[in-house]
Amino acid sequence: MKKRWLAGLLVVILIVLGVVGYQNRQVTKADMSITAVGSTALQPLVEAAGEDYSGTQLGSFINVQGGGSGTGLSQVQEGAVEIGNSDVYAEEQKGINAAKLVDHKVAVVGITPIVNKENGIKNLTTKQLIAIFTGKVTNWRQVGGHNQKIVIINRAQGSGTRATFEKWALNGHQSEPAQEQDSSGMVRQIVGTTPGAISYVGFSYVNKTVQAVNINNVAPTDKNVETNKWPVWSYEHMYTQKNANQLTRRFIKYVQSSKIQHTLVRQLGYISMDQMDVTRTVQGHVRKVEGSHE
Amino acid sequence: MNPKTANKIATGVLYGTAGTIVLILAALLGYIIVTGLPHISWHFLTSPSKAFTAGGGIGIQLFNSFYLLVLTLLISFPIALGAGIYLNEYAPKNALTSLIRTAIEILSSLPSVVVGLFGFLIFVVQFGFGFSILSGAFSLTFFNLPLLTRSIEEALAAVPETQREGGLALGLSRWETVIYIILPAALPSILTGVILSAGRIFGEAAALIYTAGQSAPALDFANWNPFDISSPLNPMRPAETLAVHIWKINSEGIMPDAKAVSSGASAVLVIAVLLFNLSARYIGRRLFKKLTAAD
Amino acid sequence: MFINPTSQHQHNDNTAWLDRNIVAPAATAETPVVLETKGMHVYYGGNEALYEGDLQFLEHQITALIGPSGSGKSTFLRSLNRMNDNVAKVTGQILYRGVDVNQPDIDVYEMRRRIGMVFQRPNPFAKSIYENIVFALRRRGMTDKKQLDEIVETSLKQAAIWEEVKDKLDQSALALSGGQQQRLCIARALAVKPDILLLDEPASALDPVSTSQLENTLLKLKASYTIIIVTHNMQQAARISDYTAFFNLGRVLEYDETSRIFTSPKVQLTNNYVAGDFG
Amino acid sequence: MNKQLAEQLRKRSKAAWLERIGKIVSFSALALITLTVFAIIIFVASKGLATFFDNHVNFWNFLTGKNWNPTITDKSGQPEVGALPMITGSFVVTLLSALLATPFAIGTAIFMTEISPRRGARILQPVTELLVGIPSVVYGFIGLTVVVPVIRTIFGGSGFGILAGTFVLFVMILPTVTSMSVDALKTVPRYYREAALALGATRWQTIYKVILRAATPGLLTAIVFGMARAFGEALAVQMVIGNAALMPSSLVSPSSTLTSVLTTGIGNTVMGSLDNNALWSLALVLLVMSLIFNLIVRLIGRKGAMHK
Repeated sequence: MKKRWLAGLLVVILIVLGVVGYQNRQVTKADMSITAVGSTALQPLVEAAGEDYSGTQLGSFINVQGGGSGTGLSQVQEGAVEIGNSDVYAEEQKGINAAKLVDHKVAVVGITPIVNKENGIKNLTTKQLIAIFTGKVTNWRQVGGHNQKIVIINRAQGSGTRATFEKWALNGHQSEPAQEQDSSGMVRQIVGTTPGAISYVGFSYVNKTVQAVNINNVAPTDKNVETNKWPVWSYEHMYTQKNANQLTRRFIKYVQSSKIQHTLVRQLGYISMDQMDVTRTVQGHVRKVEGSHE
Repeated sequence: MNPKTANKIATGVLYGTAGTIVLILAALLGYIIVTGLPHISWHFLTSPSKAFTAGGGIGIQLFNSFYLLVLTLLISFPIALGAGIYLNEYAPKNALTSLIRTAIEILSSLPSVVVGLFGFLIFVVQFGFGFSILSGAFSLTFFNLPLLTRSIEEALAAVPETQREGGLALGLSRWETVIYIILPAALPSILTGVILSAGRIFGEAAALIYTAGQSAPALDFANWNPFDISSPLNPMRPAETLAVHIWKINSEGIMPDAKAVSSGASAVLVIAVLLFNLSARYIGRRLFKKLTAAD
Repeated sequence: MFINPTSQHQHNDNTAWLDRNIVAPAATAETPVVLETKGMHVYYGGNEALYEGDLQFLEHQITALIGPSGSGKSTFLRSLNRMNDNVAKVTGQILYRGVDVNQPDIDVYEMRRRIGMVFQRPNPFAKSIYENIVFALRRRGMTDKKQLDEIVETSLKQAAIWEEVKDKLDQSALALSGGQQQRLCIARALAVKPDILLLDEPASALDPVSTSQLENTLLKLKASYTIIIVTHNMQQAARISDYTAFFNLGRVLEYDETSRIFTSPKVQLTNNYVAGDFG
Repeated sequence: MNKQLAEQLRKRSKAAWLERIGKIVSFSALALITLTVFAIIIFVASKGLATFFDNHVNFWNFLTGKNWNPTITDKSGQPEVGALPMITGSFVVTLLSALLATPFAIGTAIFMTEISPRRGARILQPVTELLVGIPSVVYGFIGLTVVVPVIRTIFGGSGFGILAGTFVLFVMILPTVTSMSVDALKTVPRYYREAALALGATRWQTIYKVILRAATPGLLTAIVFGMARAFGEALAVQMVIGNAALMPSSLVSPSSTLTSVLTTGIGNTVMGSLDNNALWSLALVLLVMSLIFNLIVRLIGRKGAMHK
């Protein structure tokens, strides 16, 4: 009868699924495949690099997922995944024991304030920026723009971009509670369409729908980040456990190699590690790199 | 007011509300399709997506969506069917049954991101399935079960009790009666329930972000060995679905044609759901006719 | 004259009095007792109980159960093949050819096959006419096509519907008229070769023509089956039954040969009822 | 006593065996669902309660506090985890969208059952089912590109806020409420209608005085169900409400709901940390609310049963 046949098929399929699942579970545990989880901002880069890598190293598989920096760090700490992608230093993330993890910086991202084009603003001083985000200034007229109410759009609490912006552009001041969005794309779209809006995104998200703002007359360019004249930038990190397996180590090395750094990293709008003239520690100490520039 | 006038006015208002709903839907559909249709092409439907350059398609995502849907239904339908049968046919009317019903209802109103995170911790991490279609399918099963169970239970309850008596009086067990008489009679409405839930599965994003993942590795459509990682059939590969793709493009997409891809993908999604719906009505009607009317 | 049924009930709350009016039919070797209830009580929910009395049913006879709405005759009938198992508690003995079937170790499915039932509303399955008849047989493992065809024909003939449907066996049963559907349901019940046929107001949803067709069918079936029928229709009971039991307020007030119930009942209430004074 | 017959009747038949198997199989399916449901509930509860037991947040402060900033501790050393803005936001959008959806849903349901069943079945039923099928991402997307700008031009401000959320939710719960209302109206026996019409009542009088009254419990259930849906909806609302953990000052000021804060924040926090636990506490609030909605539905059902 047809129904019995169907039921049989169903059971068979479920069994096959189970077997496949079990089989591949073994594979995952082996050195063949690793998983990187975390920052959605970093995901495209790691994904593209992973595809490249799998192309050259047949049989190895890099599984890249988003989920947020917090998820990435906590999962790599738990050992559930091999690599945790993060926009922030592990030290800055609550609940993470940074001493247990190894930091691999793979790129630098510059962050710039963006405003709606109708605001009539192209430059702000740090003081003005702080006044805006702490709610002391509420109309663009007060900082030299058009008569337009200021609409602040923040990234979500815990977002790396927000942490960087508050630390380096607002000199550590917290933004007052305001609208929050959990992604750069959304922020850009909202700023682009909402009169009076101000927010901040990574350089790669700036396009013609929004106006990037100079701070203290310094333009948000890669060049200025490289010399730290534009201080609002952060590293993109790939964290691993201390005793990472071979594939993990090789893959991270591959991402840090000049091949990826000079192609993918730049194509995706990041600043490559070797372009930087300075380094910065988690505490914020900036040091010049000797002779790093070619 | 004159009752006759009141009647006229009320009828007019009712026509108005009904018309408004139709209008809302027409506007919604029109908007989605008009903004999305220009971006849909054979190339768009079949080629893989691009991370940061223009011209990406949604081929893999589209396949993933369907595959995930099929797997989820394969897992959730038998369970929901069994539970629906038990609840409607066997469950005693007592406090425990109503507690279970309440619990299932509660699950259905939990935001899907919570279900997704639960699925992540259980399937992805605990069971070691990793970010995979299978993890996604199990999580969607959680998400799908309450509604599906409910709709099956309702479909069964709608079949008159006299049909059950007819079976029982012939010396058949309740189980046989349910399986061979009640179920076929309830099939059209069960089918509607399944298709509606299929639409929901197809459009679900939040529960999948942490389980089936947000990346769509290239697939080799010539490779049908389900054990191979690049095979489309492998249930252990990470699989971004169409809805997740739309979500991702809207949130972090840096490709220059993100907006176009997103509206195109939305249109495809809605058209797919539309097709589900229409086919469900068609099949349901056919089945109903076949089962009840004389030709 | 109208007698308040409630007061009657209270006045005569005494079994001995009742038993005098329940005349056990004369069983012979040709017409033995096939079904018999002893001390049967039905409990709904908590305390609400129906005392249904002790009745005997003879082989190849038609027994009619009559009485006003809510008198418990349907409940009694449905308890006989334990269709009430899920909704009510039935105590006492139900002896089917001497075997008490109201016992937990009895296989209700085999018992119900032998004691079939037809309901008030025609309830054909949403399948073809043919499938309606063979469905239960198939479920019991009969697969031989020839054998099935044969049974379909005999049962449809027995139920006097063969001529009407023989050319459209593969059509949906739901397309038949109400009367045809009900006869199909009888044919369906006959297909599993029952011993006893319980009918719960089978004609109440039918028009007069269908009703008389149905009655003729039952009279023919009497030759090979024992039939117990609940009916609201006095004329029907008088026309087709050999024995009649009169139910009121959950108990059997009188049981005797039909002719006696309708011409010279012992109980005044029975007289009132068959005369159409209440009910 | 007939021995052979007794034996035949006592033998366990295939039907009995099948019945037992069927009962076990279907029961295990239900048990499986129940188990997973309780697993999820316990999981959310344990995580959500950790805020109060492990992190020693005052429960009352959580419910009534107006500042949501788990990374910061206030003067008294307590972390700022006031969920009142989100709870308020959730309730306001839910109530408003239900308020808006109810007349439309019931009106349409009446149209479908009483006025034009044919058109109801042919046009409106597919329409409502299609509305269910549109993914919430798409709803959010349209809300963002259409509803928000419209609200901005009409009411000023940024356009994000409770009003935008209400409109999106209105469309999203409309089909649920409508189809359940249709079911409720269909259960009103036909003779009610016939009796009323036979007494000379107009169609509207019949609907208003008889059918709506008779179907009230069912209609209320439909509305509460719609509210439960609205309460738990995340993605679409999150895209249009603005996600500002502020007490809503007006319908067009950015605010937030439990789900929107939960969905936005959960990826950026670390499992087991206070920030994360606080978000799970929000999920727990959602769970409890959903329980309450359910109890309301049950209560209505019981009341309705009593009247019948």
